[in-house]
Amino acid sequence: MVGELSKPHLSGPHLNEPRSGRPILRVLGVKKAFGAAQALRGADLEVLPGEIHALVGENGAGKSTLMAILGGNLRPDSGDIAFRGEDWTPAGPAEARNRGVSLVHQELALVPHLNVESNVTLGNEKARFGFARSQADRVRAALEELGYADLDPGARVGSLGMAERQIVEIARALFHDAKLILMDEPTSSLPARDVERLFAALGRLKARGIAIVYISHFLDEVARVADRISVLRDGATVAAGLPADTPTPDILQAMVGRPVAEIFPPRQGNLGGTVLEARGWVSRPGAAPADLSLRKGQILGLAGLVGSGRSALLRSLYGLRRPVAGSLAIGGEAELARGWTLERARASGIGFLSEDRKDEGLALGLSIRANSTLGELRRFANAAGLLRLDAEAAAVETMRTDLAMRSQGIEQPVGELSGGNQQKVALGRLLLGDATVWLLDEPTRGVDVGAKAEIYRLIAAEAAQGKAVIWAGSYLPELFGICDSLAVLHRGKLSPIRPISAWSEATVMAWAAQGVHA
Amino acid sequence: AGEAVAPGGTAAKTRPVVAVIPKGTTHEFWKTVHAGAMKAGSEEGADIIWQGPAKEDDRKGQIEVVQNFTSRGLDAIVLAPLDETALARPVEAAVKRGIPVVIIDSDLKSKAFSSFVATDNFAAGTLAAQHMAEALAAKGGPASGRAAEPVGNVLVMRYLEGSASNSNRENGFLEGLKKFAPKAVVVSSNQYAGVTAESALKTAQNLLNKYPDIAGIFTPNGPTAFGMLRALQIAGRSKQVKLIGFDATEPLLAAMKTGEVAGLVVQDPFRMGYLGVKTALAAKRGEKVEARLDTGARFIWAAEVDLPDVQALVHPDLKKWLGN
Amino acid sequence: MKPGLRTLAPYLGLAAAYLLFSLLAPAAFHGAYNLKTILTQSVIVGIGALGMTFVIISGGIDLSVGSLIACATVLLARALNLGHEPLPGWLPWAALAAATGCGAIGGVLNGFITARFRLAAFIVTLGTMQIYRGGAKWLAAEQTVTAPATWLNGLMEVDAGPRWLWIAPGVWLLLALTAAVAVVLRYTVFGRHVYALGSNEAAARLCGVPVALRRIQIYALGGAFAGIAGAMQFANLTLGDPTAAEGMELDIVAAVVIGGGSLRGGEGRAAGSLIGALLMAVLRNGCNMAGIPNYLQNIVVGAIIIGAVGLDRLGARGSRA
Amino acid sequence: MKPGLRTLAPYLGLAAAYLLFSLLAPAAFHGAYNLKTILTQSVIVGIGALGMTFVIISGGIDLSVGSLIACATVLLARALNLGHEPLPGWLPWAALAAATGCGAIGGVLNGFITARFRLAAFIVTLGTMQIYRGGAKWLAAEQTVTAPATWLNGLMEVDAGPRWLWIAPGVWLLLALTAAVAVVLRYTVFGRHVYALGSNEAAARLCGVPVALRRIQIYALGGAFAGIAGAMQFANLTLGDPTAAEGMELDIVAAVVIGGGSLRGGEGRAAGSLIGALLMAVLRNGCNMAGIPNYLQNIVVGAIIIGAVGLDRLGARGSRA
Ligand SMILES: Nc1ncnc2c1ncn2[C@@H]1O[C@H](COP(=O)(O)OP(=O)(O)OP(=O)(O)O)[C@@H](O)[C@H]1O
Ligand SMILES: Nc1ncnc2c1ncn2[C@@H]1O[C@H](COP(=O)(O)OP(=O)(O)OP(=O)(O)O)[C@@H](O)[C@H]1O
Ligand SMILES: [Mg+2]
Ligand SMILES: [Mg+2]
Repeated sequence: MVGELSKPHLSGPHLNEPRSGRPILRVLGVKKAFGAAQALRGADLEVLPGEIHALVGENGAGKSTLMAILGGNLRPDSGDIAFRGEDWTPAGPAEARNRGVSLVHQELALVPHLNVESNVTLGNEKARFGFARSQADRVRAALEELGYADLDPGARVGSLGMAERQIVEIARALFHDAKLILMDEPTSSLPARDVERLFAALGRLKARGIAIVYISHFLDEVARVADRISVLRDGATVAAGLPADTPTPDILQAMVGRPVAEIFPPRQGNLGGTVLEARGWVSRPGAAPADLSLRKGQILGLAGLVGSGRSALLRSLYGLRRPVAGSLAIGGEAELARGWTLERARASGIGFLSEDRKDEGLALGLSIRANSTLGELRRFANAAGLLRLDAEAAAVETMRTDLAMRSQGIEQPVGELSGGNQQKVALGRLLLGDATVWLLDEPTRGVDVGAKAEIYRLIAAEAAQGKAVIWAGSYLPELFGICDSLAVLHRGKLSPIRPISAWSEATVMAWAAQGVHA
Repeated sequence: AGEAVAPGGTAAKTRPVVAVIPKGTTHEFWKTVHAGAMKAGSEEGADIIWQGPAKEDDRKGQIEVVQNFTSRGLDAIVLAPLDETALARPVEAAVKRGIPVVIIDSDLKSKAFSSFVATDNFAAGTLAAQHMAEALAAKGGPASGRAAEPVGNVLVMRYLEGSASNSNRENGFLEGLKKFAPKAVVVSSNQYAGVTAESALKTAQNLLNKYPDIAGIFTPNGPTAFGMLRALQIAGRSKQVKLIGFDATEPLLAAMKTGEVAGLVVQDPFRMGYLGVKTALAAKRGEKVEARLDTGARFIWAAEVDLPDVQALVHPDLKKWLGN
Repeated sequence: MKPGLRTLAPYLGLAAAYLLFSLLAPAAFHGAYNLKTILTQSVIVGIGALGMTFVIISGGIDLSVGSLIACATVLLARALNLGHEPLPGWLPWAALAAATGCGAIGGVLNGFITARFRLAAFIVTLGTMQIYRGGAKWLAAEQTVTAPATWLNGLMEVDAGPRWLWIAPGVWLLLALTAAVAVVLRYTVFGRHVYALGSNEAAARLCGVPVALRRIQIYALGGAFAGIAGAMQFANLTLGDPTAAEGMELDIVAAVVIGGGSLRGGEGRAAGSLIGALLMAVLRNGCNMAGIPNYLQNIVVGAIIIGAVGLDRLGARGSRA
Repeated sequence: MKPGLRTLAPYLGLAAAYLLFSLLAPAAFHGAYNLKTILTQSVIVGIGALGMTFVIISGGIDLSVGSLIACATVLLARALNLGHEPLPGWLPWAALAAATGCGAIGGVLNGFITARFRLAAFIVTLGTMQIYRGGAKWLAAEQTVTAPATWLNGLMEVDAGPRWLWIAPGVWLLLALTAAVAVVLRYTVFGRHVYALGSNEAAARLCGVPVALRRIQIYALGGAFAGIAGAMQFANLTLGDPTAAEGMELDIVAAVVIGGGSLRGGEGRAAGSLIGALLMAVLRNGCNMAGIPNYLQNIVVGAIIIGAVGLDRLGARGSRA
């Protein structure tokens, strides 16, 4: 339901307060093309000092491209940009930052081998005779300001978690005295608790009069933190500076260009026989033994905080990591955890979608075709072992149309697609395969609302045809909307599986946080 | 330096063109061969093309150079083969295409070539052994009257696995030593110095550290001898050990003057180049040529280095023939 | 990335080099006999480069090929020495198989260490390069190994075979192998896996590609091609040479890269690698023909290596900032 | 990754090799004089490796160092020949500066091509390796170049200097340079940028690190160190040799990697590279001392290269499974 999505699932104070004054940033009619692809065809944006301005739009609408232009990474083909009343044509990201505009990247721009302090000061070190002078105090001050006083400036960034890395990036902006911070999907890989801390940090920034452009696919978040909202569609601004309390359906309509009625497809609850049954399954050292069973046609949600072991559970079921103990029965045949390998899992009809699209999910340099059939090449090989390229192309083409993938044909390298479309390629791989059990790890990460609806519909349809699905996710409204049963992990301890109707957001959060029923 | 004279050109049609292919282009020995070849060329009115393998000491590279000149269709080829077997077929292919080939410096296992112009390496090695025996005797006993029995530890540092000319010298030396100095002890003869003077230096240093008591050392060519010389100098033992080297390179001659090199076996590279080209052109004209021409090897003691005939041998007038 | 220009670059480079030397070198340069000579001279590097193409597409590198080539020449010579005159007819074939097998075994070891301990291929094969070189010297008892004459010696003769053969048998072999590699890369499951491994190993593993096995197969294949190249080197030298092909690994890698292979993995073509090897043979031949001194040859070869790879960069500027 | 074990690995390897040869080789092996010899023999590779440390940490590689070393020896010899006897006192210094400068200029070219055209360092320096080798031959007129004797000749003598010097001046230089590199890497802005470039170049660029300039500086530094190594090479042989140090680039890279450098960039230590160079010198010396035949030396060196890098992998198993 639309209503469900717009209902804020996070508690806390509203940050929205009306702001006024002369705009700090004014963007007018910006255009940008990549070869034949017109990424921006007239983007406008007006940001006031001290406001949080949300920028929303479908995958591929051009949000990241616009940010890259503002941050000095790309140069626009045409259009006017003014920052603090002056023409804005930074020569590069360094100049942009020195003049007060900092970009917090969707793909974080951090140097894992160096420590926090070096990362924050990178490119702006203070030196005497070439020797770097410690600026730990200023770095610590910036971290404190963001509510992360506990983060050690001497810690190696490679050893930090996602949330802390995000904070390091923002601290870098603060360190450089930014007047405008551009944040590209800062929460897409953060768990709820860290989102809260981030919002608190945003509140502090705002109080200092710093303006923030905030990109997110979570409209409820947007409603909570943003003062105003602009909507991009197909590279053009279709709604500029809507007030924060614009009803969600209106925003959705602006984004998609048509009214979005139903997001979650109706689910009918006729389940088949058990296809997968795990007993005493310990996916990683220290986790409690878990019992798990999955039936034909079932979509089982898996909730939990970050590090609770959802990925570890799915990965061990898929044979990607060696489980510690337990036994697994698939189609009646029992296997001990020790001998469970990826090859067996695949042979038993298990398919897997990784949460890490870039590093593990897709081969970005290869074409859509090569990526989507990689797991099932034997299906397209003849007796002599040669590939039937025509049959393959036809299958991939069908899949592409089914998923409404935006690309220039099936030979385009996946790396050139927008995030959401990349996710569709990863899903398409499962569609082309013949797995009967799907293990999905955050399948809608970074996917826009319209595409999300597509994915919900698609997976529900597959389940209706007898697939069994485990869906690990962090976004509760989504789990409530799509799953018919749910289990929650707390530090490797799995709750009993219950029908979705037996859970509420409160009971889920309680188990996730404490490992007990409230 | 090693450059062609008027390649191609229409006017060159009448002048015969001879390719001279050394083993490498960066040693004085080969420069002297080049000079000899140029002298013969100017006497005969022929153009000389001087071209070595792209990588020094690379058999395949040298085969390709021979093939390329065969393909170009020259009047004659003078070749110092890097390998006695490997170069046989390319030479035969050249002869088959009507290009006479003269082999210089090192032998080739083939009957196709017209003549072999070189030092007898085994004999040269034996020559070195004979003088090593004298040096050891002089060292051990009274300098005058009947020489004392040649005794002491002798070291042979070899050059490179599979180099025929050098292993002939090494083996000639080892055989000769058995004959001339049966009491001398060869402490090591299984270590290879490698192609460069640098690798020879390292191996030599390590060997010297292992054997503190050595009376005589034989090394089979210029770079190897020089690496050994440097190692002796660095260890401060250059005056205690009788070093006998091979080939008259500048640094070795200089060390003879200071007495750090006891003696050298000197070949006559100038004559090799000269006779090589002369013979090749004679073969081209269809004249009968000798199958084997020995250019001779001479042993020079350190004290003899300034003699005029020695100077003429080791310092031929390169400038005159090579320019610059 | 503009696949068009990147694919064309090596062909353009080859054409340019050929034209250049047609002007510089004497007329004999573009005679049929010299063409055959150039083709013959590209066989060893070419066959090595075909094997290396698999390795480089899969994101690896194999510095040990030069040593494996040396091993193969020595083993082949040793094998031929096992028979007594008159040599049985199967012996040359067995020796050929031994050379290829020896390369393949060396490759298996490379692949095994790389895959099993997840070490950088550069460093593993830098190590095995020394080890195999030592092995070749040991096999050869630190000597070159002569062998009785067989038809193997004729494989690399510019025009030894019957008239209808037109070019050396080794050149035909090179062409056949190029076609085979092109087919394997494009039309087989294995070929797809090679590209997938090079583009994103983790993703390949996730899709059920048996990563370790494939790596071993890929290096084995690379080694087997080195073995065949070694057999050609033997035919060239007619002896087993433990110091053969020192430094040739770099020529071979250069041929693949000139031909469009990317050291980051995921890119490479069989035909490209062939062209790369040809380009280098043309350069060397042309320099000899034109009487260009050694030092200039070095400089020209170096410039071409950089130029061929740089060419396509000038076209496709500033991709994803 | 366990930094502890990775940092210790080269030291353990060195200790193990030393112990091994103390058993195998004659007593002379662990005498003071032989120790000094080993130290002296590690100077050239060691200095080259220090420069290479910058390059490898920054995610690059420089295959042209061997050729640059050759260039430097030749240029130094040529420079010394410019003076007339008695040589002016400043001439050796000027010659030294010329050698270093010549290396640095070669490095600048490497860095410029790599950074400007965004080409893989492997392929660029594979090309310049040929170009500089050609340059060295040209400078030397394809000859070794003798030079008048100066104090430079004493730099690599095991105990030529005054007694208080104890070891060869070249060894002191190596140690001083190691300390200097360690300080630069750890305490300077430049050092941080070197790590940043190798760890995540895109991030460094976004943060305003002048990436292209830094690359050029890094390769220039690598080249300058090669130039100094060339001067030491000259001191060793007392002549300029255009064929010097062929293949040494691989030894130098091996030293850095044995010492903890990662070819993926972001990792490497000055002291580690020094230890790597020492380890290789110990191996060579020990093998010679123990009378181990050449082929076994090759095999041992190869095994050690793989072993040193493999050691830490055995400790830190299965990261992301
Ligand atoms: N370097 C590039 N080359 C070619 N096309 C590009 C490039 N960068 C972006 N595009 C295209 O431009 C369009 C806009 O991409 P952009 O990344 O700005 O979308 P987005 O709104 O950030 O989407 P998402 O929500 O998925 O992150 C897409 O169609 C994308 O494929
Ligand atoms: N007890 C533990 N043993 C081993 N690894 C652990 C443990 N606790 C956390 N981790 C590590 O924490 C990280 C997150 O764990 P995992 O991916 O299983 O959690 P998740 O619930 O899926 O989190 P996410 O929301 O990021 O998907 C993993 O890298 C995991 O290896
Ligand atoms: Mg985006
Ligand atoms: Mg997870």
